[in-house]
Amino acid sequence: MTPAPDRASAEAPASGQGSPDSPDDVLTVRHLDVTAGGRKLVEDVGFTIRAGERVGLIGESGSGKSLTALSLMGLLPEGLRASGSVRLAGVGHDLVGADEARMSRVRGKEIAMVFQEPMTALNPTMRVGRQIAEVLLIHRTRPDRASARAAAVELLAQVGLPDPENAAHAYPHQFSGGQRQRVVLAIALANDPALLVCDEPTTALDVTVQARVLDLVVRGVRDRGSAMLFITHDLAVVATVCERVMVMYGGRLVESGPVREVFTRPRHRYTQGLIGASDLTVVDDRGRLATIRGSVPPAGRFPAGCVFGNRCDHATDVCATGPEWVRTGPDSGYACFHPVPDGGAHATGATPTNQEAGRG
Amino acid sequence: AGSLSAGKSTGNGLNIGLTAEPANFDFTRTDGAAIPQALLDNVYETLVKLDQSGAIRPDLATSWRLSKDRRTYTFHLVKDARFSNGARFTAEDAKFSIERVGSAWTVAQKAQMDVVDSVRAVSPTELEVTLKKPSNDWLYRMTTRVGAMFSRTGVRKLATEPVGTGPYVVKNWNRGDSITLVRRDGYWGRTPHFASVTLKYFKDPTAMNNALLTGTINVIGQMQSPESLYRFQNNSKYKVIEGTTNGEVVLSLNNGSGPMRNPKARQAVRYAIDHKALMDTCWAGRGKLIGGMVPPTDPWYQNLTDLYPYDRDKARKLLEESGEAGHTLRLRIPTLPYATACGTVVKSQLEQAGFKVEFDQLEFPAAWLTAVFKNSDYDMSIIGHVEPRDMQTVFGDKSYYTHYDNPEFRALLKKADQGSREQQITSMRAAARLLSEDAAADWLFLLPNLMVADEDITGLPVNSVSESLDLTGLGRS
Amino acid sequence: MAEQPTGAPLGTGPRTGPVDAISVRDITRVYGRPRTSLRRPGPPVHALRGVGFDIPQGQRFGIVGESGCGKSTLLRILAGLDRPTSGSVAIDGREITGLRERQLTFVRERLQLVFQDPMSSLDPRMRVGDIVAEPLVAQGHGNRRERVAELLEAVGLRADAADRYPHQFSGGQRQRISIARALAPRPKIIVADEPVSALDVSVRAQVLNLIADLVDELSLTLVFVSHDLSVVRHVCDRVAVMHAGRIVETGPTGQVYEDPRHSYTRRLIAAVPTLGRALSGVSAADLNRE
Amino acid sequence: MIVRLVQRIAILLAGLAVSSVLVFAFMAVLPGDPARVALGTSASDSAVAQLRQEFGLDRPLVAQYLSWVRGLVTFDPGNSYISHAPIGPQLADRLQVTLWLVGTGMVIACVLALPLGTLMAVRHRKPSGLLLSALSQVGVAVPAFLAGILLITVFAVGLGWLPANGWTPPVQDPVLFLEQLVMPALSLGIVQAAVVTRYVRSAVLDVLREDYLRTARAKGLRPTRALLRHGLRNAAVPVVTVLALQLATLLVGSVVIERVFVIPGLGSLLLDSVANRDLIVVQDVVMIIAMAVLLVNFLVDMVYLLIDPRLRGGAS
Amino acid sequence: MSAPDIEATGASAAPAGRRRRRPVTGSLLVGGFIVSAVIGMVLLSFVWTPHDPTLVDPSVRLQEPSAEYWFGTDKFGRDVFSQILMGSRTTLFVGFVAVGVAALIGVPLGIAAAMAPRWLGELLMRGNDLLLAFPALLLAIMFAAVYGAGTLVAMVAIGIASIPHFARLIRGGALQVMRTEYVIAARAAGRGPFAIALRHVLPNVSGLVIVQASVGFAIAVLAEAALSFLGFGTPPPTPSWGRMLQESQELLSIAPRLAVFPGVAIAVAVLGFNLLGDGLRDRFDPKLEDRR
Ligand SMILES: Nc1ncnc2c1ncn2[C@@H]1O[C@H](COP(=O)(O)OP(=O)(O)OP(=O)(O)O)[C@@H](O)[C@H]1O
Ligand SMILES: Nc1ncnc2c1ncn2[C@@H]1O[C@H](COP(=O)(O)OP(=O)(O)OP(=O)(O)O)[C@@H](O)[C@H]1O
Ligand SMILES: [Mg+2]
Ligand SMILES: [Mg+2]
Repeated sequence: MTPAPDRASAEAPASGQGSPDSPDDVLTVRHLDVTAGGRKLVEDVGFTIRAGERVGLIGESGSGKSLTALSLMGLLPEGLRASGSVRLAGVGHDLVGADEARMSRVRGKEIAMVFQEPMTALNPTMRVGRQIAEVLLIHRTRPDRASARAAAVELLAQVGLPDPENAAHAYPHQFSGGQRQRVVLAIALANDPALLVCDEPTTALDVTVQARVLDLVVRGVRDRGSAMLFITHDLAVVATVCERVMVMYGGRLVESGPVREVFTRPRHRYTQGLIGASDLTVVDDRGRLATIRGSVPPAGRFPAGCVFGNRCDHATDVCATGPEWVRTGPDSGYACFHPVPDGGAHATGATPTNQEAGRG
Repeated sequence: AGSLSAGKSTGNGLNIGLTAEPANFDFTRTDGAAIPQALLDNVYETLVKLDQSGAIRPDLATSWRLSKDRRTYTFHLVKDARFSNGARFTAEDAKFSIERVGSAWTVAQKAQMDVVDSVRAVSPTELEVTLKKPSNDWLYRMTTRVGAMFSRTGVRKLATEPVGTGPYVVKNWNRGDSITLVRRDGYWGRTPHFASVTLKYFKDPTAMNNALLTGTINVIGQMQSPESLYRFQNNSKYKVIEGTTNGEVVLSLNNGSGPMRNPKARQAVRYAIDHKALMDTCWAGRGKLIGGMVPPTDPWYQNLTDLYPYDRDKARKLLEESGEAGHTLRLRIPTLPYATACGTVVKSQLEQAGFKVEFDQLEFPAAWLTAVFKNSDYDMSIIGHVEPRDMQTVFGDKSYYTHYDNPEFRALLKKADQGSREQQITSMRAAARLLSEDAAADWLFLLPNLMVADEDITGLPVNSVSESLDLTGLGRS
Repeated sequence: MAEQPTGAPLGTGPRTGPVDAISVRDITRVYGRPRTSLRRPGPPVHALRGVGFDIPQGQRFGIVGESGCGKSTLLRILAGLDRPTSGSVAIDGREITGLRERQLTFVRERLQLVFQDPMSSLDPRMRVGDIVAEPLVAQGHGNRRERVAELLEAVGLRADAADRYPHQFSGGQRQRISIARALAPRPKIIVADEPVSALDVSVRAQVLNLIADLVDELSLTLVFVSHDLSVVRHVCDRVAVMHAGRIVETGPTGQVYEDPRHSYTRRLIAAVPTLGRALSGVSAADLNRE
Repeated sequence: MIVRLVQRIAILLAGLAVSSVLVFAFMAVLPGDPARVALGTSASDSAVAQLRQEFGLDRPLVAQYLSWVRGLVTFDPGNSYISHAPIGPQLADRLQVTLWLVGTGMVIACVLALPLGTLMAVRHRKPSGLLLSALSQVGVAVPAFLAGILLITVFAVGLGWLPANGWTPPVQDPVLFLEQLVMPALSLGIVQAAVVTRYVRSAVLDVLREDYLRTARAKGLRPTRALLRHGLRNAAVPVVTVLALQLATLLVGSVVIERVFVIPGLGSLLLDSVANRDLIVVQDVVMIIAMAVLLVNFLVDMVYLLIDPRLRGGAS
Repeated sequence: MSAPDIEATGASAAPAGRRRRRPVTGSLLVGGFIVSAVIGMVLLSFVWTPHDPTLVDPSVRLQEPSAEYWFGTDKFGRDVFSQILMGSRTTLFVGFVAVGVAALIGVPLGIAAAMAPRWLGELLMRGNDLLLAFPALLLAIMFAAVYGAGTLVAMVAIGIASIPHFARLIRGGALQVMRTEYVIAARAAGRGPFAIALRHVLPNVSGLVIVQASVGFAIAVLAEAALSFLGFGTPPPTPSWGRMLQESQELLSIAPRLAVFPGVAIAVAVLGFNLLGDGLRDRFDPKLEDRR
């Protein structure tokens, strides 16, 4: 983890959207909104990822993780619109609102993505070797077909497919799910991207296969010095893979910080509930697991103000207004009026002035 | 409308549009009007032939003589006629042809030769035919298909390779589309104008009109959609010919069973129909109202339309009296343009006179022949009887589908056949009147001979009196 | 696999009751495959190869294993929805293999299923009330409305949920409906196929609590299938580990978890990421290391 | 792959066998005695009986069936009851005509439909896509014969650019052949294009929603290129299916166009033969159509194998 | 009226794109409107037509449109507007018969083929595919030859020819339904195959049935027009749009309106059913479609 310069600044109105770009920042996201019609599905998300850093994004289903990832790629489904700013180091323009021509030069080269469903992410009618070689040829990182092919075989070997020569000749349906996910990973890593986005790459896989794929992902980005945004709903996975974690709920970032800090001393009540519910070893005296009451509302039905307000045991009237982002460290912070008390290491609660600014 | 050179037969060719395509070329074993229409007079010739006025004229026979007892005909034949297979035409061939009708033919018309007792080739050019009894009709029938002259060596493949003495031979048959006839060398008679004639067949009347309008054909042989004549009538590029035919459109009634056995009910039908209006609506007013089974081109024609003038009230009353008002009449119509159109009007008019009519359509020919013709499973139908002089056929035999059974009528026909010419004419008149009075059927109208042709085509017959479309007289001015 | 003989029942603990709730003897299940070569018939799939175990009344029995190892096939056979190629199954001491559909009514009354996918396990065109009442209707029980209301209440839903359609409920609520349906005919055995795998953690905890409560209250026998060892560990007394159609290890949950004897079990347990281990520095590479 | 081929051939042969029995059985119950129709109105019963014997209609049905099948298999279906001409060459001629017509129509349809359908899918939310969509909807709703009548009225009768109807074999007069082919082929083609366009559109729309297309774009392919390189081949399966079905329908469906344009094709042969009760010809035409359809289905199955590697391995 | 936590999980609690009801689309609206209009015409024709549509009146033949005769008269002096109204009956009748035959046989066949053992299902579908070898028009012509030309006969033939399309589609959908866990649950609950077919499979493929039915309607209307054109359709004097079109041909250049009215009526009706089908397809889950 690279030491971060001081990010506290008045121009960070919410969600800890940090300071101006530092030379180390690979990705800077500010005030990212995703809207469908009039509904905000993702609201005011901001974060930075530094070179070589592995950042996790967790949250329950429907919290907006995938939409966040897709807006980085400029691949939002039809009917959804992103606004705000997404800047990638070495790319001269904002990724939000860039036209297809510009985005296509960035995708697959500077920023690559591994999708959740390995069974459908590959073209069923094209040999996998060609599918890998294609990404090299598109960005002209290999001069000709032959060398691209050779590179493809090399990549297949790197992601640990046995007999890469023959594998390059096979069609996707001839592979198992884990093997396919490795092919997808090979495509994503082919051009040594500055940023790799993984959207639940192992959710559909068995644990042993998951372990293998996670290992490959981590090694792949580490070898290339790439940064990674890793999306999952599995807290254990993110703790295993990432250094830093951001917690998302109802389309907003509710907490972020180093993995150890967030998972051992969560501040946001939602993070706390999530950790409690996922720990199956801890039960109360009646043998019951800790739960968060209620369930995730559908998009657009989150309460105004604090999105977690309707499920939070600590909610009060003040939670009907949007909580201010509270910075607790260079990379950490939360948005909650009633955070979990934390040995007083950081200031709790938000000042009234911050609240004013937050509503701007 | 522009015309294309493409379809226009250049030089000495002619394209004629017709409706019904022959099923094959063998009219000795295959029924229907289409084969003689194409072949008779063009490919096959007869000893004698009808002219436009209906008179019998020489053809392969230069002259003939009838014996005193009116039973023996002696024909003198042309000398230099040859068949298209090269064989010379002699009296032996004529004898062969006449005798073959009885032995090899299967179609209904073969009965017309039953009256022949014996045939003798006196010399190569002289033929003697002896009848069992005197018959006026026989010589007339010799002008039709049964009189066609075949080669003794050319009857093996009649269905596909006709051999005759006529000026044309069949060059090509593009089934489903056209038959091409070409003029042959060495024809004994006058050489026809057109070196080749293509008979093109159209199921759809509109398509035929379009073909003429765009120059694909030069002549519409039978106009099936008189309503569209306006497209040609005021156009100097086309000539329209309108005459009469032998085709009586008959509203046939089942005299044998069902409500139409009742003469009053039949009369009611005849009164109920407004023939003028009917012809106006369904055949654009073209045609002729005749009121009987005899077309104007026959010597014993008389106008019988005033026997049953249109009178709806009278029809209603007669229907009441007949006691058949409660019955539903099954009007079974073949799928033919004129029949469908007339059926629509007939149904409407009959219903207005208080009849109950159930209309249904039978596919022509197969279904109609089976249901109506063979099984007599009908009360009324509409069909054009296009054979020449067919009163005897249609009404002279009680087992025929009309099931008209009147001894008096049959006696008159017999008298006509055997008597002198005057007797023939008076008896036929009497028979036709009797038939009409009896309301054995209703005669809707006589199909017109409607032809449309390029303006420069000459020699088109005004009236269609024979079974053939005689191409020999056609020319171009 | 060499470490465990196959075919023999693996349950070795003392029997708790006179009759086992479920007793499985050496079942195999072979699926035919379409042929791909002219000479040889298609390769058969051996989904189960000699599986056997006994589940005493009241036990919570877990089955873990990876995708395709035959768990669902096994459950279908237990429920009398599929027939083993060989071997036998007895429910409450009554043999069910070889019985006709009509003779299986006692299985239908005694054993019910809960499924993984809260989306596809409820007919979208049926009202919740009808869904829950379906086993009652099929088995000809009366007094349905009251029973449905009672059941809905038991799984923590309001009685008026009966008039709504499944799509109007969240995943966790749907899983509750599924459980209510399973409980309708008052079964003694509940067989659950990955009932919480598709749920978010927060909801998962709610549903697991519910299942645990109901099993206790109604003293049910529970067969619980999952690919997630920690869930099984939380829910079950005993666990069987399946691999490639065989049971490779079985024993009390804690013991199997703490002291796995079969190499596959060890690999499986090692590969599971947990928050605790991760925070103590276990990396992805470590998970992958056998 | 081989297994699949053998399977398909077996299915094809079984299909042909069953269809031949069906066709024959159907013909056997057709009312209207061919001999009577041939002999016409008042032929004597003995003449009819004699002709029946000549046609072999008095033999047991099984014998008739077998000799018919033998004729088909040896490509010598014998002579027609009615025209007495050999049926084989006639069928060949008619089939050729219909294949020209239907083939050209299909080509026109594909040339129009493939790009238009793709465009409609890509722009399915833009006005241009909606407009095309609406046009294709209207196109589907117009009966082909109406299109034909309109074309004739305008281009033949009105402007005189093309012959109104008729048919000339290409060897006889290639120019006239083309002139006469244009309008009927267009009438079939345009209406078919409308139908096919809709299927292309929905196939491409389906493909556009596929994950692998998103992967392709994530690689850096522009949307159009991604669709061309990864989408079209996958969209081809449903489109090929529909083309095959349409081809089958058109073999008979073109009978209406044949009527409008006076073209001696297979369809009009069928109509004529039904009307004449030329049973053996009817039987043969129906069988040829059934064979053509089964054959096309067989070929389509083979095309699937080419398009989709997943199908090659037997089961997946 | 209900618990808040249930209320809160409204219609779109389902994951996006899975079983979300889509909004009413333009096609659905327009298609629905046109189809209702056709039905309205049929109902109207039972109580009122301006004139007797089969009454031949030579005195008013070929009248131009007027207050008396809104669409003019044909060559028999029959009122064209009345015929169009009455003709809508044929159109609807045609659709009902064809779709009815196809659905009544095709749907149970498809469901049976999906629920039967694999080999039997395959056999049923092979037999079903064989029907494809006899295209609609071919069957109609053959049926007309046997049973005589008539609307009913023709449409039964069209219906039979449409069976394979129904059966295939429904089987695809039913196979998917059979794979769902609620079917397994129903079996475990003790439901017999018949009850499952009726209570689970049929309701869940009903969307497909409705879509296919509306498309089948359109096909039937077009087929009736084509058959009428060939003379195998509705026999006169029963008014039918197809036959009106055919009859109008000879007068095409002096009375084009005789072709325009029925032509437009056919096109609009077909359009309506197609649009309705499209709209319904959008509303029902399109992914249920079987891809061979
Ligand atoms: N195309 C779309 N149109 C409308 N709403 C959408 C669309 N895609 C997603 N949503 C909604 O946006 C919200 C966030 O979706 P997103 O896919 O980002 O969630 P997620 O956190 O990735 O969840 P999961 O863990 O299930 O993948 C969800 O409530 C979803 O219903
Ligand atoms: N109907 C079937 N026909 C052929 N093979 C089948 C069938 N059902 C299951 N199989 C095969 O049997 C094996 C076991 O399948 P099963 O569904 O029991 O696995 P599982 O352990 O439940 O997997 P998962 O966790 O993915 O549900 C698999 O290899 C599967 O492919
Ligand atoms: Mg997601
Ligand atoms: Mg399973």
